[in-house]
Amino acid sequence: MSAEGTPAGTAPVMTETPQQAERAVTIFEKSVPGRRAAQLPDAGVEATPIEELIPSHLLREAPAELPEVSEPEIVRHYNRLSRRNFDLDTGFYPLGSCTMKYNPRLNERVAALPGNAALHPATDPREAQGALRLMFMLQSSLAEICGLDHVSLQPSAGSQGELAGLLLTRAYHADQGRNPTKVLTPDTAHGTNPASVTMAGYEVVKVATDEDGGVDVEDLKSKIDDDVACLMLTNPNTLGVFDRNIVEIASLVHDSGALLYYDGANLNAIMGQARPGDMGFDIVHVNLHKSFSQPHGGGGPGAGPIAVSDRVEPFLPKPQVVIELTDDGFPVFDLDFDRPRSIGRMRGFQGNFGVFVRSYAYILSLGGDGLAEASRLAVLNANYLKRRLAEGRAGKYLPVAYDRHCMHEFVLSGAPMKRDLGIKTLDLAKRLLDFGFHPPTVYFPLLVDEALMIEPVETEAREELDRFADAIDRILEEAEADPEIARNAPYTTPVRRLDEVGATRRPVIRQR
Amino acid sequence: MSAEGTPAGTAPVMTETPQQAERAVTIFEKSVPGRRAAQLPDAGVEATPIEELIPSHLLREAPAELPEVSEPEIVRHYNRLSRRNFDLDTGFYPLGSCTMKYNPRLNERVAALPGNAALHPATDPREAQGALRLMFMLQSSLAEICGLDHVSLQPSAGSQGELAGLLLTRAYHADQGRNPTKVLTPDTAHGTNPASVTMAGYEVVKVATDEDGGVDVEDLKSKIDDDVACLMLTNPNTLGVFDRNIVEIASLVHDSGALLYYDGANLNAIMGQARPGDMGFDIVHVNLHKSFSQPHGGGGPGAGPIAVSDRVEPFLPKPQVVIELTDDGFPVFDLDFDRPRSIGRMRGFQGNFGVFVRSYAYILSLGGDGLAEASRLAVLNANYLKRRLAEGRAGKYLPVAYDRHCMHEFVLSGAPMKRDLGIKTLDLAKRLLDFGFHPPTVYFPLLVDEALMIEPVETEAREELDRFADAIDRILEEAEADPEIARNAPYTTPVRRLDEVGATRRPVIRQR
Amino acid sequence: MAGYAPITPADQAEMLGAIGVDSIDELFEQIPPEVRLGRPLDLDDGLSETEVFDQLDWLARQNVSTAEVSSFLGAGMYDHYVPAIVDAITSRSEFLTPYTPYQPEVSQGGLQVMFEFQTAMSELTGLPVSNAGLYEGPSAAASAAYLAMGATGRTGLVASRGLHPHSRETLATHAVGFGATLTEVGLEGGLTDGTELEAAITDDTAAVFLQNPNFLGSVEDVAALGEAAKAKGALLIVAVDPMTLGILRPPGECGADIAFGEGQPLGNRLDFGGPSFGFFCADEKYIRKMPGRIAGETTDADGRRGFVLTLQTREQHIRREKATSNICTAQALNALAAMVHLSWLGKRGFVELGELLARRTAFARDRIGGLDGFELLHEAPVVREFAVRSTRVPVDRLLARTNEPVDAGTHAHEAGIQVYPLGRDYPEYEDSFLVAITEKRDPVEIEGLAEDLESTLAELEATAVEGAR
Amino acid sequence: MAGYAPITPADQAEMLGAIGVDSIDELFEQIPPEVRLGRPLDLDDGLSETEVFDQLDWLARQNVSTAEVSSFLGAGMYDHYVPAIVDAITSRSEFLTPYTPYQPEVSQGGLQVMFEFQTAMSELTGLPVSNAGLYEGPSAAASAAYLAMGATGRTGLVASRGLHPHSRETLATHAVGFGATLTEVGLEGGLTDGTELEAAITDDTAAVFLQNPNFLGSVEDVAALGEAAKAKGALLIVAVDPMTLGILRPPGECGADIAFGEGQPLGNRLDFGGPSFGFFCADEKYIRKMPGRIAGETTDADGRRGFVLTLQTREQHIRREKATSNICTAQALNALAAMVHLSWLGKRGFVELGELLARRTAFARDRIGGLDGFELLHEAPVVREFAVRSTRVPVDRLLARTNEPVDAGTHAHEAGIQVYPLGRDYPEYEDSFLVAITEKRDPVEIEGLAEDLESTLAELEATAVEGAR
Ligand SMILES: Cc1ncc(COP(=O)(O)O)c(C=O)c1O
Ligand SMILES: Cc1ncc(COP(=O)(O)O)c(C=O)c1O
Repeated sequence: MSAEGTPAGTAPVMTETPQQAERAVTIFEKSVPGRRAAQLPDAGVEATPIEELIPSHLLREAPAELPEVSEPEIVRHYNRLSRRNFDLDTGFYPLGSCTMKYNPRLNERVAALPGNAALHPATDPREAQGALRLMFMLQSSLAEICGLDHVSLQPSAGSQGELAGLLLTRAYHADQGRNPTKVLTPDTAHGTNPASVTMAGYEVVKVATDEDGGVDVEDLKSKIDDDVACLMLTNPNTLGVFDRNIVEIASLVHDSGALLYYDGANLNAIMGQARPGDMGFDIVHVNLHKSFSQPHGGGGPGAGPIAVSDRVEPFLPKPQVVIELTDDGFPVFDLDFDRPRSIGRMRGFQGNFGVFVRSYAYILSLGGDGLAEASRLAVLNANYLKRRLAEGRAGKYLPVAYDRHCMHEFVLSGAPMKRDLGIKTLDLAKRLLDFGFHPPTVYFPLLVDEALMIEPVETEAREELDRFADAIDRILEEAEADPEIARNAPYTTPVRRLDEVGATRRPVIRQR
Repeated sequence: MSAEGTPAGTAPVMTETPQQAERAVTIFEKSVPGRRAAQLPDAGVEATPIEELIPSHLLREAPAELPEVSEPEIVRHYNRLSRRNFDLDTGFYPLGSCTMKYNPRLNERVAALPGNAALHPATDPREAQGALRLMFMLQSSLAEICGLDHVSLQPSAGSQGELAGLLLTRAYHADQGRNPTKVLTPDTAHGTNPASVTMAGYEVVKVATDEDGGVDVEDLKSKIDDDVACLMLTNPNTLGVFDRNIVEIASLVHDSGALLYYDGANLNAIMGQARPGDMGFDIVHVNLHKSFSQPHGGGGPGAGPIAVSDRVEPFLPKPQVVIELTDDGFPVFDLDFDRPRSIGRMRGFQGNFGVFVRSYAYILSLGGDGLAEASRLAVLNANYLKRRLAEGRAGKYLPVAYDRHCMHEFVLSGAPMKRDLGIKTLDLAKRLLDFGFHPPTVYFPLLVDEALMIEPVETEAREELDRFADAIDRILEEAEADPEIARNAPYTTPVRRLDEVGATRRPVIRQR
Repeated sequence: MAGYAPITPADQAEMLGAIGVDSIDELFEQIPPEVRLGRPLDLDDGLSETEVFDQLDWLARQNVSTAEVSSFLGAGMYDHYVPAIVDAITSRSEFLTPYTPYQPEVSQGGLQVMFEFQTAMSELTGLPVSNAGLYEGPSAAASAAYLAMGATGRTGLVASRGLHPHSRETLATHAVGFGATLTEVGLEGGLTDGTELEAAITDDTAAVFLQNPNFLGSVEDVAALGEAAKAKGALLIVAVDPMTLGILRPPGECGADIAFGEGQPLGNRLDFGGPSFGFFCADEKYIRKMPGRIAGETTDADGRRGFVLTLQTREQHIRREKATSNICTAQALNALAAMVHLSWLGKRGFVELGELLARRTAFARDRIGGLDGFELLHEAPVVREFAVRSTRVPVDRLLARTNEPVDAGTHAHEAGIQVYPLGRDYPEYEDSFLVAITEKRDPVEIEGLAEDLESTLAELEATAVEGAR
Repeated sequence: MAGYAPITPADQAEMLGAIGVDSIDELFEQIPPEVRLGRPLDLDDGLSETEVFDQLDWLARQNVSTAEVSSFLGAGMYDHYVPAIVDAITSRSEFLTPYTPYQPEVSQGGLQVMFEFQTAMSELTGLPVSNAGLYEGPSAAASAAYLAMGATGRTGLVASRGLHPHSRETLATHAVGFGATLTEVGLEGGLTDGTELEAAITDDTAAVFLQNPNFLGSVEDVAALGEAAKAKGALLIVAVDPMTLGILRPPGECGADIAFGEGQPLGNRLDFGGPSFGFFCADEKYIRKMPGRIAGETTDADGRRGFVLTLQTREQHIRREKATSNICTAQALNALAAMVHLSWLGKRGFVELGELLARRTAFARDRIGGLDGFELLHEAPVVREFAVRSTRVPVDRLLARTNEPVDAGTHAHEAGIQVYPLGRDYPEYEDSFLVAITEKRDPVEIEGLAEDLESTLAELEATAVEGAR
């Protein structure tokens, strides 16, 4: 412990926080030969030597070097590790484009009911009616929210939804005897969009952004032709603004014979206000771990259901959840595998059901009005914080990238701060950690220099937004006096700034 | 944030840890008019004005000033608060006489099963067979462990078990037409013993401790007479040593017509090794939150079942769980209220059933051999740590109070440390906090000057004991150089040393 | 290696070596051989986690819980919905696994929770002083009696029969130790008989116990009844159901010196009766006579706000035989659950819930009181529970159960009507039962109860006629 | 105020004032009126927590889960016992609620878990490089194909029919986008047909996919089969069931270039098929071609050990259209569950569990293969799952269910036999089904399955005779 004694009443001088003093030790390093946690039931059958059951050349010689630790040690290890994470239940987490909204504990409770958690995916549908009904009702709810009638819950996350959507696009065109080769994406698109395009065998063509933050319609016109399979849009886009020309864009795209794809990561801005289907989109993916409150889990699990228009429906992945009515009008749910034009499976079994339970519970809790209100408040919070950051130092050093009312998020540029104060967006982000805030998304979208992408979400209190704005101001004030403070931040986190370059140069990615 | 910038690579200078910088704010102070978390179902019946249902002079005028906060704010508030606690899953917690053993999470899982957690206490016994059977089996297990055939699970904790035991003693004597007025307790007894004696209407008479750490038999002889209702013993006692004269003591007590009461707080030392019943005890209380792994919950809940001999059985509290066999030999369990000589109820309903479930799960997990082994390892750990602390500085400044093999815990005296280094046991305890350890029990038992009572329990690893011994040595080494360090400790805890005297002088015990 | 212990045989050998003994047995030699248990305990061997789970799961399925059937059981513990955040917070190891906050510097979480809890209970009861919680309701009655006797130097205890039978029985048990005499006062029309009460109070009466709502569900006029106690210098002690305090006048405004109660309805699951907690609030002048833990606000060496256990000179570990109570380990985690639930309900939700209970109860009381074969036991105003008399068949037949043990899965069908028969506690009301309402019992379920009562009565009368033939 | 939002009407008014607009609607004016939804969403209104719980509890009770019946379903996901500490740890908000560790200084918990997980999977598979997890097993197959095509510049994919049907279907779906051609190789005696395999591999074969144990439960001789792939310079990609790796030779020692699999058996509940996770391990030379997140060790500014997301130049947020994969949000929490479960099993427990599975499976296979009316589909060695042929009645009749919806409480009785019919995936094995074993299925339950099969067969044949009369 690096504390020097001092007379009571005066604070001690410390060079490390208690957490910093506690060095990282892995569970493997805590292993002691002979220790164990698990006691297994005995087999209750003859203890035949394994070699008599399986030829020895197919057997393992040396056991895997898993840790040897007792249960109390495991619990302490992971409890202590957990405290080295910043989480949503600790403080403000305005990570742009990620919709870090509160994760209701009710959803965890219902997902854990044995009828859900212990349900085998291969259970006969007649014995999984509750699960299939829930999936069917979630599909219907998402269809209503997206304004597109047909939903597949299968994709495991947004990026898999994108890939599914692009494979649907391919199947749709092929069905028409066409084989376009290009997919248009705005330069503001999230990285998963172009990556998915390539994996779907298409060529990415970038479309420029106009001064209003929307798609540059002229550029679009110049690039759209019958070799274009689809245009992928996020609307509101990653600049947090709604594309005012969406109607014109949709008709341009449709006239060319292409489909319009909606990246639903930003759906939290418009629930109950406007629907992608009504804007002319043919395919939408929804991130249940964003707008629909599935916890982010430190990087998943999530789910990326897709909603599509009639003309795309025949190609949806299989199996699909379907409803039939018995003669006495009683609904029975089933899995339909008999879909000849389907693109097939994107993954195993029926998708991330546990996520469906949570999101359906969320939809039931809020209801239609509640979802609409959530979007309204998300937009209110974003515009309020944007306003607060337009004042004083923030206004001077961190101008908003496209100055108009934003939707649920907005993007600032740290360029003037870098120029005038000599601290980068990264430095600001790291210094925010010392103030107990998770930084916004940084350096994205790419077309904004030194970008800071801020999404406050509806579940944050106004005081929290004010505290965040004040912290930004304090940091800029500090930087005016001494930029080194931010450049060397953070100071109080479990570890300080980490050497990422070194990590990549000599990768150490497992315990040796 | 009180960190000064410094060139990267060199540590910053901090005057406060991040947690210290975060000042205490209550949930009431976070209240904002109009905020809320709960949405209630609507009544679904006529909204009659309450005054029409209940006369208005019986109604409340102003609502209670409960906080107005949203659910995300509540979760953050209590999550952040929780991190201001040191807990057993964070580190070593050798609190003497409290048996801070690992709390298996399996036990929490089974206690939470709806059949247990949602079972109403007034459920017809024929519809609570599982619960009654569990209680019956726990009773039988405790009877076997204590060596006394009859068990009541009713008492809510050890101290209520003591009071129940003393009321049983009274009933027993009254039944014999006797009315003794005194209860003997050794000067090493825990505070609850004398307190319970008074509440049972008896007068406390102290018995001295001999140089071996046991009851001073001569002093006992001089005090025991037919006005003594019982002798309360803890064995091993709070010095951690087993009373070698237990057999003689028991006969002295019984010959005088008194009963022998066993304070089971230290049962973790002798499970499967020796049984209070076999030592001649008539009444035993067991702390399920100590030897039987019920989590301590920051100060409860616990349970203090009592086991008694045949002659005391008729007076046990009611109701009692009983078994009957149906004609076809099928066991049926019931609650027996028809116990004319019973002392009656100690509390509401059937006791802390949720605690019974956890402790029964623990007993099933370990089994008879496992319980015996747990005690053996608890004694091994205690003697090992005692040995480590007999070396070097600790040996010099913190001599063991009674130097013989200990059982599951041992007591050191900080008197030489205070004399030679000028730091008190309290200072040592506070400095241990900076090293990430919970201190032992301090200043108890009372007859040891500057006492430190150390109980390492069987679920701690040897390395942990070594780290603790090393920390003690480091602290003494520091103190040799500069006693101020310990005197002003702790430095790194969420708050530093607190003014307890001021708190008592002007008590502020609620939000104003 | 067993019992979650990390000590390997190799560890053991080295540790024994360090200690300087050859075996662990050697350490046990201090126990005289004649009292050593020379055999293994007669208990089954230890089981794997999955086997233990299965056994306890099987047992749990033998119970008919409120998760399986629509239950109108109350009598002091109520089937309220416990919000999910309560489990999420109380299951955090930082709250679950530490012990009493003897070291305040590393226990600020638990101590601040106590301080917040004390504030909330003080707000609910309208009394300035609250402790951090006791075991449960009935034993809190005994603690109150002990305080009153100490404060008045008197030995008489007078209790209304409206006080929970478990509280009265617990008082009686403790009275033997306290050297107190307990007198009961009867009920009239569902309410404490004022004249009988006045007559029962003497110059040696230390305390008068009332309950509001009383055990029959009736709202008592505590202020009026309390005057008799005041007149004779006895303490007025009132047991309250916390969930009714959103709408009922708090005891502190009715002249109560002490208010206590069963805390279960606040964020605690039923757990077949425990663990829950008891709350205990009193007038300022009793602050140094309170039982149990109390957290107080203070500052640290650097002037930071902090919390500590305070007024500890009341307690057993300091005062020993002179302590105001023998309580040590209490129910801290249960009090936390209550605090989270109360924060979740909040200032408005807490009142709304009280109103919801009163309105649904009025509906249920009309519906069930109106069935033929049934009538109300009394007409006194109620909040969340009421008493019904069965006029044509004995209650035990109405609530008869098969003696078959409950079978997992199917018990829903075998389960009887879930109401509380009054006979055991009140022979005088042998023909009556209590019906309790919570926000989980909606009008449809209430209708279901009415129909179950009707149909069961019909069946019984049918078979009776059969029998007569 | 709705949706857990803390914003009061008063807050709104002030915030709108600050923004300088009169209403929230004004902020939405940027959405062209013609695409505004001029009506409320056609969804029910929001419900209270207790009502939502009741609805979902009711739905959950319509399912026949492994908590209700003894299930021998497997086919890639298995009913293992998940120790309680897994839930205790994964439910901690510090693990549950953050996102991908973009800010390593405040994400050391999650990053170190990834590093530990990578180590564990590398140990299990015997391959040096592991990522931090993918979505689930089958889509990991697609990721492997994508890597192989990039690494070899070839377009052919060859897969044994022993590979999980979902993996083959997922490969086929993705192949369209990848521009790959997929060839299947049949099984012979429960094992991949070596000659057919060799014939199927060409100079354009990018990868050969095997599964071990294969979908029929058979242990393949991966090393032997793999040689054909090596010979033609194709990558050998092996799908494995992690729970068998305690006893089976790891793919890394059988010449596999890539090993992947479904992670559910490790600490993840069944959840009707997800969320779980996929694991993905490879040879050193593919480290910069891996899909998904990878955590690496490094040091901080003061020299402290720390962990970061590394080799990010592979990923979509940097490389965009040139990324090695499009994956972003993955299954971090599920990988944590696996790591906790593996730590709990430990070095020895993990082997013991593999042995337990092999022995109980041998017992079950003898017992059920020996019933008349049933025979083993193949004699190949197995670990934890085996295939049985029904020789006298069609499998669909054997497993027939009533079409009645499941009724809460009573479904235990209606439930059919819980084994996996092979017909849909393997028309050639239409007469067969799979039986899977875990440590939760003890010999008594296995005996129960044997009896159910016998009695059901008997009933069917009896009714058949009836029908014939
Ligand atoms: C705009 C946008 N599109 C797509 C994605 C990808 O979604 P996922 O991470 O669920 O694959 C994200 C989120 O990371 C996103 O912000
Ligand atoms: C020796 C001893 N006796 C009695 C008690 C009282 O037990 P409880 O706290 O359960 O009332 C304790 C524990 O605090 C103790 O250590």
